[in-house]
Amino acid sequence: MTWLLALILLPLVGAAVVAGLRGNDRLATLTALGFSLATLLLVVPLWAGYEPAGDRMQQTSSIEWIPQFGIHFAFGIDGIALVMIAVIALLVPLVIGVLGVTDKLPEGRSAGGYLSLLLVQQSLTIGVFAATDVFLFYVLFEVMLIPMYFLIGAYGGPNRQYAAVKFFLYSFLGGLIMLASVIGSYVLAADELGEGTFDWATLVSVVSEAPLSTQVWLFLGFFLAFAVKAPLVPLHTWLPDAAGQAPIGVAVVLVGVLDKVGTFGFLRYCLPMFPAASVELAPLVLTLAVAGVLYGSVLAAGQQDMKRFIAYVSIAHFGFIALGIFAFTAQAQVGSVTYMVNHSLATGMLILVVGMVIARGGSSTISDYGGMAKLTPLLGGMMLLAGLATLALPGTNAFISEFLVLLGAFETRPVFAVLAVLGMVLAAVYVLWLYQRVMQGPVRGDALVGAGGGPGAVQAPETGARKAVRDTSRRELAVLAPLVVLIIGLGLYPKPVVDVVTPSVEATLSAVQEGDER
Amino acid sequence: MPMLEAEPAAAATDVWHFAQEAGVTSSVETYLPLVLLLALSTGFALFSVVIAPLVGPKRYNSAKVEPYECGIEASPQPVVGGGRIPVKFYLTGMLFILFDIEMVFLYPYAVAADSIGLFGFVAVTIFIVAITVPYVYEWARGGLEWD
Amino acid sequence: MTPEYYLLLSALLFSIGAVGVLVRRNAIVVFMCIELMLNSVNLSLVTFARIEGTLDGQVMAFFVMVVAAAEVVVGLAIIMSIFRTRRSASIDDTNLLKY
Amino acid sequence: MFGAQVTALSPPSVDYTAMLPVLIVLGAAAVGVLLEAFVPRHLRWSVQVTVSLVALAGAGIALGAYVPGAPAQGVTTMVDTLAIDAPALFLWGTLLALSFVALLFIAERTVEPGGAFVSQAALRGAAGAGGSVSTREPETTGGRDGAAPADGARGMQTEIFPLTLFALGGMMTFVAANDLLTMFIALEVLSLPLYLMCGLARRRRLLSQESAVKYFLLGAFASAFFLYGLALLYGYAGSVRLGDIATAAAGSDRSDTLLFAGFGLLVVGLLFKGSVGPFHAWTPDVYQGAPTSVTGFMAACTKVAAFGAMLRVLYVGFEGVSWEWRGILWAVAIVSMAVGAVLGLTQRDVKRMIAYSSIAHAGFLVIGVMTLSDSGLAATMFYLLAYGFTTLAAFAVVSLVRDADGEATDLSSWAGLAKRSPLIAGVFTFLLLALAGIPLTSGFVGKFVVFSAALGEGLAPLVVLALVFSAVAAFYYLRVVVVMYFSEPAAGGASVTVPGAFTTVTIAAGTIVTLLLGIYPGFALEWAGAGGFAF
Amino acid sequence: MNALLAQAPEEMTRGEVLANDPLWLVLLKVVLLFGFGVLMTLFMIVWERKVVARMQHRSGPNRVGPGGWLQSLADGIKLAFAEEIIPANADKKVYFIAPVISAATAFATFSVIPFAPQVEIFGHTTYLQLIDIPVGVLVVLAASAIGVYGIVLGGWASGSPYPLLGSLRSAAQVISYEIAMGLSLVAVILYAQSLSTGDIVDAQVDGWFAFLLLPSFVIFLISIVGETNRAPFDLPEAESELVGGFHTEYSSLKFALFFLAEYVMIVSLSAFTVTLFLGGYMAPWPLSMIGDGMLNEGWWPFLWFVLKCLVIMFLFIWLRGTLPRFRYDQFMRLGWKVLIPVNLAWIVLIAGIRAIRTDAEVTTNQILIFGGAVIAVIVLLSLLIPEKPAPADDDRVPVTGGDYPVPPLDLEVPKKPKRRTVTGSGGRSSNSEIGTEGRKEADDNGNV
Repeated sequence: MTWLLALILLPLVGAAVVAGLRGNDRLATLTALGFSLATLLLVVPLWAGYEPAGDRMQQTSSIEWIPQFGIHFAFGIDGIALVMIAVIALLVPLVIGVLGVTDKLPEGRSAGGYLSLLLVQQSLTIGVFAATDVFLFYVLFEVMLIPMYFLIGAYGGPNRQYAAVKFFLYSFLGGLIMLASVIGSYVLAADELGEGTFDWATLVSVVSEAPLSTQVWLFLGFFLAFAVKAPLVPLHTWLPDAAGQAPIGVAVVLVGVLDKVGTFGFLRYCLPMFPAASVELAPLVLTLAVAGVLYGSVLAAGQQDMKRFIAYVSIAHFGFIALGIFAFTAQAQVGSVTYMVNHSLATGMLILVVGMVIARGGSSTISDYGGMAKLTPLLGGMMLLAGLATLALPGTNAFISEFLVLLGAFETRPVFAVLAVLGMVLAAVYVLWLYQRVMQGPVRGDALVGAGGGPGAVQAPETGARKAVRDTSRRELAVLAPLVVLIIGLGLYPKPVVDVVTPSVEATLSAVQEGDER
Repeated sequence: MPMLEAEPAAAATDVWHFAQEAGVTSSVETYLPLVLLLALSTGFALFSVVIAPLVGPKRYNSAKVEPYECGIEASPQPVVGGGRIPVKFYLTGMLFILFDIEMVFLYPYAVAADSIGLFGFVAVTIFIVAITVPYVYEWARGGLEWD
Repeated sequence: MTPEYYLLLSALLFSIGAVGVLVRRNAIVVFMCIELMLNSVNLSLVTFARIEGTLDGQVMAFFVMVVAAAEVVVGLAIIMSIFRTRRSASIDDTNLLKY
Repeated sequence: MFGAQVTALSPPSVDYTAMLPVLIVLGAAAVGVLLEAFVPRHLRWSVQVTVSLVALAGAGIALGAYVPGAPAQGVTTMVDTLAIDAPALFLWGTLLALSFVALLFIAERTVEPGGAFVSQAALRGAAGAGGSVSTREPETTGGRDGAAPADGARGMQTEIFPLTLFALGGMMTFVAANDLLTMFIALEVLSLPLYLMCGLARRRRLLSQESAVKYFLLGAFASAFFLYGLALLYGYAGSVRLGDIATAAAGSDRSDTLLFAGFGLLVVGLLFKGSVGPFHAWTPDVYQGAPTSVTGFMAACTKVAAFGAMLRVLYVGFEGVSWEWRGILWAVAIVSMAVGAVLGLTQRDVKRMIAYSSIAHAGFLVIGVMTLSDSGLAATMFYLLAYGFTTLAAFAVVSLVRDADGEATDLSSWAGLAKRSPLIAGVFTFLLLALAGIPLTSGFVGKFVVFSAALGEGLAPLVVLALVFSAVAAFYYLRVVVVMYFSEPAAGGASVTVPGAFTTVTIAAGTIVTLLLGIYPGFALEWAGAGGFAF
Repeated sequence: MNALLAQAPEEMTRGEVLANDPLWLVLLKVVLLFGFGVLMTLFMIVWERKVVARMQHRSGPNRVGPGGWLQSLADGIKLAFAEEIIPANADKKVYFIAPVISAATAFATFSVIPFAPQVEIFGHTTYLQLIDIPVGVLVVLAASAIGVYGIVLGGWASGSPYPLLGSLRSAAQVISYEIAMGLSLVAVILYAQSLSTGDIVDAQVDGWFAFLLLPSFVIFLISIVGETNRAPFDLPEAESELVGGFHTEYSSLKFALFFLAEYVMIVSLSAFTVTLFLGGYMAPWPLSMIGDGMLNEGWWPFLWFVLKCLVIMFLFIWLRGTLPRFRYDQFMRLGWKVLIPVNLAWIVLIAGIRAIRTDAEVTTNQILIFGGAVIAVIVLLSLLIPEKPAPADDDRVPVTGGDYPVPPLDLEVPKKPKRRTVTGSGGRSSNSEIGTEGRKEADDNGNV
């Protein structure tokens, strides 16, 4: 068994164990944390064993599944998948760590169910990144929805039913349309080879030679699914609802990792399999991407809800990633891939911090807060750091990615790049504005200032009693610490990630060029 | 007499074609005398029905057109007046259909019994047993009890 | 003898039955219309058998009669049962199952 | 004049080994009728259940014993009226397996005390096609919804078992019928018991009877269409054997009007049985009104039978003229999927909802049927197997959710069910996901293989539409999940009855098969793809 | 058929000879048949009354015509001039059509009866038979079945309970016994290998089926009595229960038509019996030996045929004169539980025997084993049949055969009201009673 398979299976085992511990929330949390940390540990040998200069796919394994259709349980990773797997492995223990502190489950819900769903989600997500059989990828891609559906629907905010169903239906419809393309590719390959297969490499070699019109149709199928997943305007509307209603930890996983499956899919499937169509339709995609950047930024400004705000900011960032991918330069794509990692870290942290704010104030409405930094200076600092990372300040990890993307995009698509810059600037403004509204100024807002006030409440001169608000606890700090380290560390020294992903990106890009030239 | 124009279609061993070989012929004209007889008797009957009110006396009396019921209201309402036919009679009808079907199949068998031999006998025995099963069921469940 | 006339008659009867099923509201009458349809088929079958010069069609008519009879039995049983509980055989009265 | 010059007829050859499963089932049905007559009332249930299950198992064993040595091309027997070929054998196996499970479900009598069927049915004696109502036992409880039947302790009506077997025998013949007349007879043999079974519910008598009447009238109407189609095809080809029709269609100077009119009418009858829109009118009503176990049986097995027959008719009889009718089936498939998916959205009753789901699924199946390829054949049959088990288990779950008035099928009373009984809610969610076609369930694999076959035959637009409608339909499946998991339990809502062993087995079997076929479908696909039709 | 003709052109079959009849001959036969039916009816009514009267030590009709033989004709004429009363409740159209159906179909049964072999009529050689078709037997069955419609519709259309019950009973009775009758035909057909009445008669050259197939014959006889609603099976007209049965509300010639139909059916079914079982027109045994079959040629057979018919008809009368009426349940039980199973077993038996005889490939042992098994199964089945089903619960409301509740036996009689209302409907009812009585007298004069 490869490290990879162990990585996929371990969370599943953990989920089963945790599910057995229904009655005891504390024990369940500890067990889940243990499993997730073990999973994280497994990433170390995986990463160490990955040779950037080696084969395209490493750690491969393949078991026959449905022989009639040439379907295998085939897994393997390239650099892109590796970093994404590392991210999810990192985020899940953090998310479990804040359970019960930042993240409060609705009444009557036990932690066991939540945690096991989370672990299942982790396993499936790793599987999606690692699958090298297109059918398997599709299966995991769809199944992945189910734990997320329950995580949102059962543990989310007041409007969770609507959000969960909307999330599910969007993704499901996208997935079904992708299914048509998956089958279409299969049929194409079967006609070509005489025997059907879903092996990714084989499909790439066969399908990429298909005529343009065929490619366009099949491309659209994949693209729609991924565009829903990595919400590109106008298929994004589920994300604000889902992220807004989901528990904080789930929102981190959703925005941080799950949505990256979309952009990952662009890189892994859309480009190599349909190079001609990718180039043909690049303007369309770029338009959508830039529209997403601008639209997300503008909408973010109008949000009154912090979680929805983050969702819109993310939409803008996803536009940015897509821009990098479809700019077809190595720089831009490397930027995009690193951006996927960095966005996960930065936005993940932002969500966690916002979650901590909400946990203290009991409201997610921005106007309910004000001057919070006075009460919780440490938390304010964390929020500032997360915000700066989100807007890609130099020195934080996102900067290098954003820089690469823009640099690469300027080479080929200057107009789009310029527009994207505009959007990014806007988003940066709003992120800081958020910080300002929540943390700066005098202490005010219903969430912080109430009539009653707790034992340690300080009398506010203008309104009422301040509520007792504690600063960041040690546990919260422990959760945020790795993120802080990584954000700053990768901002200063991005080489490890860049080195790992570059060969894979170049392989992708050369495949596109070859395909397009044909 | 008109004959069948078509060729005998299949091999003589085919059950379905055997009667063809047997030379069954008939046509509408064959039935003409029967139609005439029916016409005559129907005509006679119609004539009787029509002539009766013309030749008979007419002494209207409201009591005469009442339903015959010894002077009281008819208690089980007749169907025309909104009453119902007792279920029991439907059941008899259903039973009849069951056995009528049996006859429908036994006749052709009987006609052809000699030519299909033992196989036919076995088949028809199975058939009769199959009919007997529901019959026995009816009997055991009291479906054949009248009171 | 023109077989077409028989076929046309059969088609006509079938149509009458079909229309009857669609427009009549009394279950028994609907049922009778269905029987009419079945029997119009018999006419067709026999006519075709005549055209073919084989007896297949007539044999088939036998089977159809059997089926029709079985349908009568089952149908009457069902209609009777509903008739007993409802005192009506109108389809319009059977309206519990609506969405 | 009969009998003159009659040559001796050679008896038709009968391949008894091949036919044994059908013979066992029908024989057991006849035995069941006799048992009904002679076994004392208190023993009937156990005896009938034993006999029926043993018969099904026996038929299964006979089938299993025959399959390894069966000729690859299949055999036709009984003067070519039955074609026992690979698809027929697969469908027989499917039917036997499904009805074994369904029979367990039907036999359940702990969930509804005394069983789900009236013990003094107005339909009683009609079981034996004779129709007897003992007038000495007037029906006092009939028609009063929810009126506790005084004779509840006396057990359920056990005629349901022979009726089920008769229906099953009809279905098995239906899928193996090599000529249209046999098919028609089989159609009736399978339908008539079903009509009766629909009207046997102990509770909600009016609803049940109403569904029986509707099903009967519409069913008979449809079979009349089938029959007229048969007659016209006979007129066209001079034979009702599917092979002969194909030959005639390939090269005949006869009027194509007969061919196409006949084909159209014939297919209408078949589509009706498969509850394919726009011939689905009966489905929601009957599914809702019939006793749930009967609905389960019907939903699973009738679909198998109807589509099995449709496959045979189209593949064997009308493949040559497919360009003429494909367009029509296109429309039919789209209408069916649209009706099932869209109208299902408005349903508040779980049984009706599953009924609409079945209409949508029928649309998908039509796509499979239309492919006219070997892979399409295998795919459609696999789909039937997968769908049958899923829907059967789903109805079994529905039968467990009850309130004071019996089954609580209204969606509102399912609120918060997951809190009260997480296991059942989980199972039902899984089944719904299978119906929606989520991967790792048999529903997904079924859709996948059908759509693969369809894409292979260039039906891409249809497949895309089907996928869109799948997504639409997923909405109403999800709604049930939402109600079960995310809603607060309603006061006085339904609760889950502890299932008896039989229902437990039904649900377990359905769920396990759904999972198994979702995760490891290879073996079933191999069976389904074992060979084509013999003709 | 063509081939058949080519082989033996000189010998035309019965059907072909009949098909060659010129139209005038057909018309003549039709009229004669019709006349035969009417005459026999008129004759039989008087004959019946006379015979029954003799059995009861009365003299019977003796006023009208010589020896009273024109009594029924006079009754008929009287009926024609009687007032016609149409009940207010009646469904007029059906009420009119019902007797027509009844009468017309009764006559149709004559069409396939062979009265005599080849005869010369005005120089034309023909058979004394209207038509000979391959399914002649079915024509008789069909006609008698359709006749039931007349009865049912007549009773239904009268809009009155007694006729309704009478007609329903009649229908139930006729269809019940039609099965027994039809099944006993199977044996005949099996031996004649044909459904054509002519062939059936021909097949009896070597021996009448009445002897060969005695059980069938007996069952057939019983069945036709039930089929024609005759005593002892005259339940549909049971005066003591149903006033007059299905024709209670009929009067005048419509009533006469029902009456006519009933008697025509008796005559035609007698003729049918003769055809099927008693060798048809063939001379009985000692006579057939005379003069090298001389008595089986020309017009002689017609005489034998009529005589045989009269014997059967006498049987009808005899039964009426001697047997009391069955109770309805007894009657149905006889039909369903005795005649039908016995008939089925009998059919299996003779079919088996014939199959053995014709199929030489099977050894006798095998046949015996199989036959024994079948018989054993039947015997076992019949042993298993419980004589009575479990008794019904006592606390249930007793219901009559018609589902109408009847009061319990221990019902307390309500007290009489103090004053009785004078204005009743007594006058009306007595009027109608008189009317009905009068009619009944007309048809049942000799039996009062």
